[in-house]
Amino acid sequence: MLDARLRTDMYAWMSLTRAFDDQMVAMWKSGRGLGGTFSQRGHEAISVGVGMAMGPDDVATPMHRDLGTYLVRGMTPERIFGNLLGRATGPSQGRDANLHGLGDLSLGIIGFISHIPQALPTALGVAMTFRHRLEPRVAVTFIGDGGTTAGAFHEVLNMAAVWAAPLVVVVENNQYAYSTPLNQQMASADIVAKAEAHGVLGTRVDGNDVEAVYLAARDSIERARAGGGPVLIQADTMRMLGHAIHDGAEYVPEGLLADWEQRDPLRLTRNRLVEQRTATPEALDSLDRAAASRIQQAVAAAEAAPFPDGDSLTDGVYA
Amino acid sequence: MLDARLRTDMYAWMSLTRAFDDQMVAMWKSGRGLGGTFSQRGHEAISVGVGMAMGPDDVATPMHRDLGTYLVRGMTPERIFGNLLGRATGPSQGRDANLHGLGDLSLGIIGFISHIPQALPTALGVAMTFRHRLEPRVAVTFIGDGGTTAGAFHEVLNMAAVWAAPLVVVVENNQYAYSTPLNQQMASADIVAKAEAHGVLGTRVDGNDVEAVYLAARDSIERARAGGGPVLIQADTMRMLGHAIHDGAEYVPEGLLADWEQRDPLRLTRNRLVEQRTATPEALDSLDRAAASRIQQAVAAAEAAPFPDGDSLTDGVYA
Amino acid sequence: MTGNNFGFTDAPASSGREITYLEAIAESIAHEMERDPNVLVLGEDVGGDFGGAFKVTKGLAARFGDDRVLNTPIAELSFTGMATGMALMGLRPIVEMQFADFISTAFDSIVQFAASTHYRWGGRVPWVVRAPSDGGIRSGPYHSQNPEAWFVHTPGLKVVAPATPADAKGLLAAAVRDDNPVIYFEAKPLYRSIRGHVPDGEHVVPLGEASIRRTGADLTIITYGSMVHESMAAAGALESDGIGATVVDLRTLKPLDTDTILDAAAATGKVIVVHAANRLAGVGAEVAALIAEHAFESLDGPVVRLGGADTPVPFSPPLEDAYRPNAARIESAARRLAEW
Amino acid sequence: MTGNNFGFTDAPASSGREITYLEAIAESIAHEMERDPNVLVLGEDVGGDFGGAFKVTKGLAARFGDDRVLNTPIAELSFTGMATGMALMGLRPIVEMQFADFISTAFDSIVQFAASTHYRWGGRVPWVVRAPSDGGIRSGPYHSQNPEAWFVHTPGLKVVAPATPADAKGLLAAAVRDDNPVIYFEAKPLYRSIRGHVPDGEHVVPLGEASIRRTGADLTIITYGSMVHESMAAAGALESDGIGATVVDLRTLKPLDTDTILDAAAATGKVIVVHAANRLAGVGAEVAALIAEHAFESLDGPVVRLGGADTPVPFSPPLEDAYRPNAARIESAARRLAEW
Ligand SMILES: Cc1ncc(C[n+]2csc(CCOP(=O)(O)OP(=O)(O)O)c2C)c(N)n1
Ligand SMILES: Cc1ncc(C[n+]2csc(CCOP(=O)(O)OP(=O)(O)O)c2C)c(N)n1
Ligand SMILES: [Mg+2]
Ligand SMILES: [Mg+2]
Repeated sequence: MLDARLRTDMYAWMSLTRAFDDQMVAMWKSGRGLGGTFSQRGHEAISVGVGMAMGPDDVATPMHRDLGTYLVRGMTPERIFGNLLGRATGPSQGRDANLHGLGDLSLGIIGFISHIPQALPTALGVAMTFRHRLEPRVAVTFIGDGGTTAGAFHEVLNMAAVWAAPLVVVVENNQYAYSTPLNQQMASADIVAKAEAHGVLGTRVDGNDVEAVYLAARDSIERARAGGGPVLIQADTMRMLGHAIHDGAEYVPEGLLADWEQRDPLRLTRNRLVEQRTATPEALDSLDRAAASRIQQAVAAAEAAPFPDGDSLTDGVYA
Repeated sequence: MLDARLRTDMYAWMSLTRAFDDQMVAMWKSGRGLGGTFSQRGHEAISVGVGMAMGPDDVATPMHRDLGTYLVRGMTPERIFGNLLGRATGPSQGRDANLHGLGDLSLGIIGFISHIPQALPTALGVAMTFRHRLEPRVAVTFIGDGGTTAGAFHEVLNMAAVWAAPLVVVVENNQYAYSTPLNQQMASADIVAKAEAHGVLGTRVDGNDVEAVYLAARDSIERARAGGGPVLIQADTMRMLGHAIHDGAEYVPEGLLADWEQRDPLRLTRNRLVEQRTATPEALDSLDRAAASRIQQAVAAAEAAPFPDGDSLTDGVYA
Repeated sequence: MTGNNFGFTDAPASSGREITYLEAIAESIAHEMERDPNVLVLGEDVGGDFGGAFKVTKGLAARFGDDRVLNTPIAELSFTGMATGMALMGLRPIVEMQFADFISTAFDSIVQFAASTHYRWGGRVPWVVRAPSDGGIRSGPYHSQNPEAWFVHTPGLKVVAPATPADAKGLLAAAVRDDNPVIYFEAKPLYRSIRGHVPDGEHVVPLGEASIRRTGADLTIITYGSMVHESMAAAGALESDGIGATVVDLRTLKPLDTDTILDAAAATGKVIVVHAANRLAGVGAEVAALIAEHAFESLDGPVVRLGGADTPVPFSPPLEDAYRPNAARIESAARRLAEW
Repeated sequence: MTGNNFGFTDAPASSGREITYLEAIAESIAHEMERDPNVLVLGEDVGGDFGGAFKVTKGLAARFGDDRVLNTPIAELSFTGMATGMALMGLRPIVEMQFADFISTAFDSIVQFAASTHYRWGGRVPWVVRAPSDGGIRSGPYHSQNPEAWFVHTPGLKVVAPATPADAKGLLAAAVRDDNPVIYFEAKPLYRSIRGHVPDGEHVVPLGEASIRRTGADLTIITYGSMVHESMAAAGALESDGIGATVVDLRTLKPLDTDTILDAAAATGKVIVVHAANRLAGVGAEVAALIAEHAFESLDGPVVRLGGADTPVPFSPPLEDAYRPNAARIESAARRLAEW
């Protein structure tokens, strides 16, 4: 069994991710936001589990539901809220929107690009750089079920296999791409088989079980690090709120949500930690409270932060 | 066993294809050509076998090594040489080059587009039109081994599977994409497995055996026609000359070519027809002579045909 | 026209109802689907009860069947190519890009294949790609783009960009009926902010004809899309100071209505070209260059261009506001030019 | 300079050897790889003994190892995106498009990601995409394109188009060393037809600086790439009739050297802009529009543009010859303008 401290940490990061999301959703619903944003609910175990399995020198290209990965890798909630609110203090300095453009190479994070799935080729390039330099580092990239129907997903798996690139691809299968259910996206939801057809090792994991995700990610990353070539992890979960903040997701059957709600990643982890006496409910409650207050503090700081100056419009187009 | 007449016809079309190719290669090597062109040697069994398996109302999107398909579907050698030589009498009227732009919808042929593998989405659209109109017709598309590493190959297989489109995809695996051997293109050359991972039925066939190709194509087309959904046929062969006319293909090991030469599609068919007493060597020789003179006649006509007028430059940009 | 209304109408008030720009698009699609069984709609999330990211296609699946309102996977390159195959077979697909920004994903299939097919061998490609474009609504670099210049430069395409509900309806009808690939740029900021009189039933605005939205003797503002409204506002403000401005709404960007452009330029001798897209090598450069070559003798001042900055479209309000032309900037450029 | 030689040199004859345009590119790549271990080459068929469709990279794999000369599968979108990932990590990839025509396949990865990354969050993308472009050699619509305008319009990119061997070497060196994504358009028709003096060893031509190839008092021809040579030939012919022409070779198309453009326009008051790419909404439109706005007062005649027709590049000789500007057409346009 994994170290107790590590397991409690996983809960703590998930709690912070959830607290961020709850706060963000509430703010945006009440008009305190700017533009749109994407709820993270349902993806906490994946983004935190993978984020924690990565080494400090590994590099991630997270997607729009990987808030946990940003947080685990050290991007502060202040900065992320700063980005969401268009402030000069966000990693994009107000230039990019919501969870896009949260790049910070000093944290090993490449900012998200909207065009699906452009993050994958980028991650392959990162991995190939490590291979080229003989550095024991791994690139970890994230993609939705919807992203796997875009051609670049296959182009990248194929090239990664040819070159045995140290690349781990995490597929966050949350049953929907916007309003489109899995069965309208693909005839076969066995994405592991698609990876294997390219010669990429594939493994499937319960995306709501943070420990399972962590273990799958850790093993995959270590394999890639050791020169074993690329791995794809299919992590199944459910997108619990709409596609984006404006989306009521009326197209999702209520029963489906109710079923998945039973398997909420935070609840699952909490129950397990308590059952296995790794943590008391009180200790976990106190983590939740700490997370909530951390987020309050971040929002306050972000809301107090300045907007960028219009005069800076053309700065930074070129390096 | 297939009808004797049909089997002899296959030889005849392959012989015509070979005669065309020999003539074309000789002309271009001696400076009697215009621009570049692509040798067909090694692909005769595939292009002819598939072409003959198609029904009159089916539609093909051939690639640059499918001369046999054009011929079988009724595009005259005069017109094709006209295209190659930039004459007003080619299907593109001198606008498109070599084997590009040989489109004629009255023959069920969509002109080739260079950008790999753009023919596939087009063929999917053709297939979806047939499905939409409940017409018992099939779209047949062709792609090289190299084309399978481009993302659209997968996008199309995936969508074709979702919609059970009446689409047959013929993969002409000739071991090379230009100078790049198969093992530098992909870690797994089992393209059937890639199709199956998308939920597309796949089958593999000896691409130098015209009867085997014909049977695989016939069965696949009938299955698709009957509403059984898309099928991929992997036909293995060898590109016997260079990638294009200017390419000496020094990068291909000589032994490899010598091995495949033993399995030359025309020789294979001739030997079989003679062994099985379906045709005499003399009868086949006379087919070869007829093919050669047919091609001579076509070249003469094409060389006598006019170039387009420069004043027509901007005609036909819009329908 | 009410709402963000600058006092101009497309259609006599008697001939239709006041509806939004978005409603006009939706109505036109439905009308074309009703009229011609070959017309169908495809794209991400367009089907079912959902009806697309902006709900433009809402209700169509129930009305015309799932077979004519096809939800696609995320694969712009291939589903646009699929539309080309359908069009070659005689269907008339209307393809929705979820945002115009994603049209670059389908680029090959548009600029290389659809655009060139008729020239290369005579195949007709009667499709329409609908591209919800433009910014000003805090959507950031990936949901605010105006990429029309890429397509105007590409031989074989047609490009339209309606500014009013009536044109939105009429240009879409013309685009669907045209036998060539047409890219139809919708201005997202106008979707619900603009209402206008739109004729009931059949309404077709021919491709290739600009519209003169108002006339004035002192200078000409040539524009399209959302900037038509900013230009009209600017023209109104100028008028109160005695500066008369003609406003030309290009409506079709390819083929350009060069006659109207050159006549309007010659009539006033002073021209401002405005669009929301990046000014640098934008469509306005072509318009300005046309004038500089073919109306040179009539020019009484420099041909001024206003457009987006040469940056990605930024998200934060102070940046996006600095990025984008608006009525005030058009007005001040016009005052400077008028004094020339 | 010999071969297709119009009597101008880049470098003093003493300072180098005469080599072809293609050799100059190859030499520059090797020089940069020698100088900086972060420079590597990737693309279809670039590796091994083969060395690419045009043999530009021939010999590099043997010299620098397969690890620095990477053969890719046919997947422009993703291998260009891969280059962006590499560049973000500090490598300096040089990506070869087999033909410039296929750059549209990589479009998303260039215009959406590589181009915007620095602006969006500060990541540096120091790559070069080499794009063998241009026609006139009977290669048809898919192997003759000049797609530079798409990229000049896109914020965040740099675009260069050398016309001479010395510039081919020097601009490639500058492009590799630049911290931004640079698209380097090679003119295929110049590969082996043009020879010129090229400095040995280190030779860098700064990005953003046009070159005045000759001066004359009567008119200015602004051009780039293969059309520099046609323009020089035209200028030579004009001179024998007493018409003096300045020829400006832009060299860098983004960022444009506006000072040189405007100064040259102002000096002669008459300007012709020429390129092989489709004239409509091409780079020449931007140049003409710049002049019409910022050099208006100096103009003594219309700003004339010559460029490709608004058609795909046709294959057959009579059509391609009608499509393409050449020295004779430049000369006759210049005569008309001179008489204005
Ligand atoms: C190329 C492209 N097309 C369309 C979109 C618009 N879009 C944004 S997210 C999304 C759905 C993505 O689904 P999935 O990959 O399953 O991720 P999820 O949102 O479910 O986490 C779409 C269609 C896009 N970002 N990129
Ligand atoms: C998108 C794209 N990139 C590059 C090319 C240039 N090209 C033409 S054919 C070819 C090799 C194709 O290999 P394959 O698909 O195996 O077909 P083959 O020529 O072997 O029959 C290449 C790289 C192209 N046509 N399209
Ligand atoms: Mg999803
Ligand atoms: Mg091949």
